[in-house]
Amino acid sequence: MLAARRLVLAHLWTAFVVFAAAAVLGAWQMWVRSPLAAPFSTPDNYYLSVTAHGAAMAYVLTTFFIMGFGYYVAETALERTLPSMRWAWLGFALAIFGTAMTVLTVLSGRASVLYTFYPPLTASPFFYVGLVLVVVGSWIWCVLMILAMAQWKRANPGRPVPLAMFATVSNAVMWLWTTAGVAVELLFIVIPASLGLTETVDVGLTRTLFSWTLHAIVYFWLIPAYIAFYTMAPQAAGGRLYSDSMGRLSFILFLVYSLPVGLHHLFMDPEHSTGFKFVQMSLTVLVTVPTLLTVFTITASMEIAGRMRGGTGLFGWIGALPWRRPMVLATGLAFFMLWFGGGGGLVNMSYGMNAMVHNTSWVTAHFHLIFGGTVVMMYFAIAYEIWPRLTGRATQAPQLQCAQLWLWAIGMMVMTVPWHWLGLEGQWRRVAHFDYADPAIASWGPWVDVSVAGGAILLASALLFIWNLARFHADQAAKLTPVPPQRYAVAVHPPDHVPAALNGFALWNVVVLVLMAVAYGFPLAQFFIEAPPQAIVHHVDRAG
Amino acid sequence: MTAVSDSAPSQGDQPDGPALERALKTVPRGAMALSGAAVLLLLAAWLAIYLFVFLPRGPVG
Amino acid sequence: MEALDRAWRLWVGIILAGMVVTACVLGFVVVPLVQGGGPGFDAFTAICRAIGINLAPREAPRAAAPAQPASGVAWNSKTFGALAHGDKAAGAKFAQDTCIACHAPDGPPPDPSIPRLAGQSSFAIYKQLQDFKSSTRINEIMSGLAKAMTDTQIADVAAYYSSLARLDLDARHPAFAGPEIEALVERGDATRGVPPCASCHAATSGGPIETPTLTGQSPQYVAAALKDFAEGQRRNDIYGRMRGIAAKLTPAEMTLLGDYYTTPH
Amino acid sequence: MAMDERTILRNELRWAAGVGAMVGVIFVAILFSSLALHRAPPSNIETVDPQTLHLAGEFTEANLGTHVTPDGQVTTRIVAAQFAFVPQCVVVPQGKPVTLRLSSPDVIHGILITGTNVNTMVVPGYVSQVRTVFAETGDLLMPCHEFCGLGHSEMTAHVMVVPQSSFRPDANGTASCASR
Repeated sequence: MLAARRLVLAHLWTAFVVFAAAAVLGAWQMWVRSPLAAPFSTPDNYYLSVTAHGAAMAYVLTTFFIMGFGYYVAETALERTLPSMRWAWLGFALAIFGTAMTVLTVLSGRASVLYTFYPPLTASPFFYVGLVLVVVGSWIWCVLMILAMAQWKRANPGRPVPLAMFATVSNAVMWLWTTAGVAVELLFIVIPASLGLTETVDVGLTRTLFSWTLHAIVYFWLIPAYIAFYTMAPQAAGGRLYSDSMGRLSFILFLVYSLPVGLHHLFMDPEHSTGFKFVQMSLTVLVTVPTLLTVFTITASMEIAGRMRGGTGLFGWIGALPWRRPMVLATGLAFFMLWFGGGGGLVNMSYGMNAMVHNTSWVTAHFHLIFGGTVVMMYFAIAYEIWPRLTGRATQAPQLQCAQLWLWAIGMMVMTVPWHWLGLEGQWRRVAHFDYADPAIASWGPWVDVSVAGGAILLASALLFIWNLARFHADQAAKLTPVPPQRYAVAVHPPDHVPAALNGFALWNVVVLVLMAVAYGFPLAQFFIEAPPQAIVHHVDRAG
Repeated sequence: MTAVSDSAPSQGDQPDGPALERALKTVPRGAMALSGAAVLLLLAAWLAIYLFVFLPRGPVG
Repeated sequence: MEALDRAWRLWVGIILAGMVVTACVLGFVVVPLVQGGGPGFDAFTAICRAIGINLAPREAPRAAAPAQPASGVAWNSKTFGALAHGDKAAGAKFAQDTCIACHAPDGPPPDPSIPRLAGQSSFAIYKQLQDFKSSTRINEIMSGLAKAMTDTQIADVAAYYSSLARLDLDARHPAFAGPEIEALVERGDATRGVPPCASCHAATSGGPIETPTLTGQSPQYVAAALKDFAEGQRRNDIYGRMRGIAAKLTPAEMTLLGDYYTTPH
Repeated sequence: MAMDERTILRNELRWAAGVGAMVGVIFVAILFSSLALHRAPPSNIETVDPQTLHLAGEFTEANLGTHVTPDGQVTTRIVAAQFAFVPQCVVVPQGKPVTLRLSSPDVIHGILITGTNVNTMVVPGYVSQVRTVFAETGDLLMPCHEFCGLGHSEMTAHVMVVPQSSFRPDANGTASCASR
């Protein structure tokens, strides 16, 4: 049994309980903004719910899952115990305390500013401080991951770090870079404003700092899914990883290109010039490369498995894959939804084309497909994969696990296909209720109704997921003796040696630094060269 | 493969040498075809939106 | 291995520099030069604009009508500073002599058409007095009184009344005004483009700074104020937002909104 | 081994080249639309004090709406404030270049105009400027698309695109929905 078993379970259960609650809110939000009459429908409740749903999904589910899974990978892939259990628990405690503080503040109605903040709207300081504590907890995790890899490398000189751990550390390094933007925004601008220490904020500066974080955070969420693609899915399918080096290169490219591209969230903003928008658009184009490389490498790995299982012909190997195994099924469904989500993203990043869809339901569809469709789908699969090893109990009903994954994919598609259409029609975002009596938008009603059904299916799937996991802990669950060890996919050619560039991050940190200086140097400096007029803080937690 | 092994928790049926070698004779032709088709479709979809939605909606900037 | 590592560093550097230079040449030179032709920028101005340095002369408003602001109050550090220095005790003394006959600190006003000020937001009191003073709001009695007040006295009085306990603090009694009014207050009416009253007139709304608190207000006063806004008798709301909303309300709704915000008897 | 490491690397590189070509097509199409068809993100780093927006300058109440200069340039000025656009309806001519200029006195807002590529954030402290040509006549919806507070959902305005023949500004060059 794992030494960090309780630590991992504590993180993952926290993540999934919060996820289930946020799924309830999400389904209710779909209902409220539809033509159907929903209970509790006031803007007050709606924005409270959107804030809770966003913060829970984007910050709590992800951070706790990534930390828990990181500890699991560190112990199983490196086959050694964590550098410090005490610090790991301290990080957990900080994050739990921060989560509780944030959740209670949101529920009290004093933080309805959505999870993306939007200063000069300013919530109760407890909301921001809680989130900062979650991030500080995750920084402890980052240090532990980097230390774990360093200790392993010292003990195994010249040997390539196992891919799963290499990817985990790439994520830890990226997260330290990523959180710098939002941390500066919160600590130096937003929290002082929320405490009443300052009366004004430089809105352009806060938006730019948040954009620093806003794209790379998505890759922070995504990397565990890619770890599963590279190191778990080929194994589950009974094949081999096509190329270990391509895996390393992809994770490095994520680290390098996910950061200097955040300005593409501000294409429609007046405080940045076309030149820097263009440069960051060009770099965003390159962010598609690691994903497209992954698509090929993983498809080839699956093809190996399919052919070894007797599949023939150009596409016959697809049918030969063991689709009843949750990890394999989830990989297929995740790639399917990644096609739609990635396609939507291609439109978003296309410079002028962003004007066609910015802040419409198109964007909501895009990130639900990437986040819900790909990221969370693989979180499910990872949970099903590692729960037997965490609990020492056997999977009882894999068909229920597969049904849950299918429900999730169907619900996600039913919800987001209408959103794409409505987005192109101009349906704007963050609306508590639409006036469907207006002839200009009356035709949207049925589409929104369809997406409500999608939300309901997603909720059913989320609850079934919790049920599936809970069953591992039930008394009648069969004990596994011995508990099978976690095995990660072996490459067709397992590497003996890899270049230092593919075995560590020293070079890549320099690259990130250079790219960030080019991409964000002047766009941030301009606010200090000639400070623009400031906007008055609008508190949502008190009058005035 | 039987249904039982299909649904067993994936302990990783370690691939054996000859089967792997046989598979690698054709791999990655299928992967190239499948992911190639997906990417081409993606490009087609992007171009369709570019030509038929974006461009007709007029200049901006 | 050493040679391989050097090769990696070299190629990473070359590829990276190539991409960044290409993107910069396109973004800072080619695109602005070609696009600058439209608005008629010269090459230097166009490139500076692309970097983020705006050299183009600021476009003067072409139909510059003389500014007739609805209110002369601006929410800036100067105003906040004046309010922060508002002296409650001095305000109380001033109110004792001038205000409390109509705006009692602890009871209803003698006439229901007079607003209750105890517990009102200091920002709202400050703005209304300044508006009376600058004649952007007119009232037989108040205009004269406010004109005689100094900025300091206005801040003091605002500090004094906002420090008092509001009468019947929580007076949301939807049953009294009916579910339709409750819906208007909490949900607004999208069909008419009326935002919820609570989106501005609630303690945690994060709306405009100057928005007054309505809870516990005299019903006649609320209904009359709405009528004045609707008819344009009163026009000191910045950017006419309250005039716009009030014009969309029916007289019956105005009366019921007054009832909603007051205390049942 | 049937396939050595070099073959795998070659296959990956071949794939990467194909992917690069596909991304290149998209990049060139974006560049073309930007250079030749004037489709670019609106970027006009121009500051204005949000705290005194209503007191002086371009965005005082009397200056808002559509104005035509004697040389025929059409400029529409709109203030986005919690929770209304001022004015709530603007009129613009079809088939002529129109410059939209927006600003906010309070918090972040944003606009899109349905069926067009008009889209911009309205950030307090800045003038957001969008140049466009409206191709079709009609009554278009212009909602606030960024969360600005509890009244965000009701914050919508209308853009009436009228044929040039019925776009008749008054003697001062002002055109409004009512006078059209």
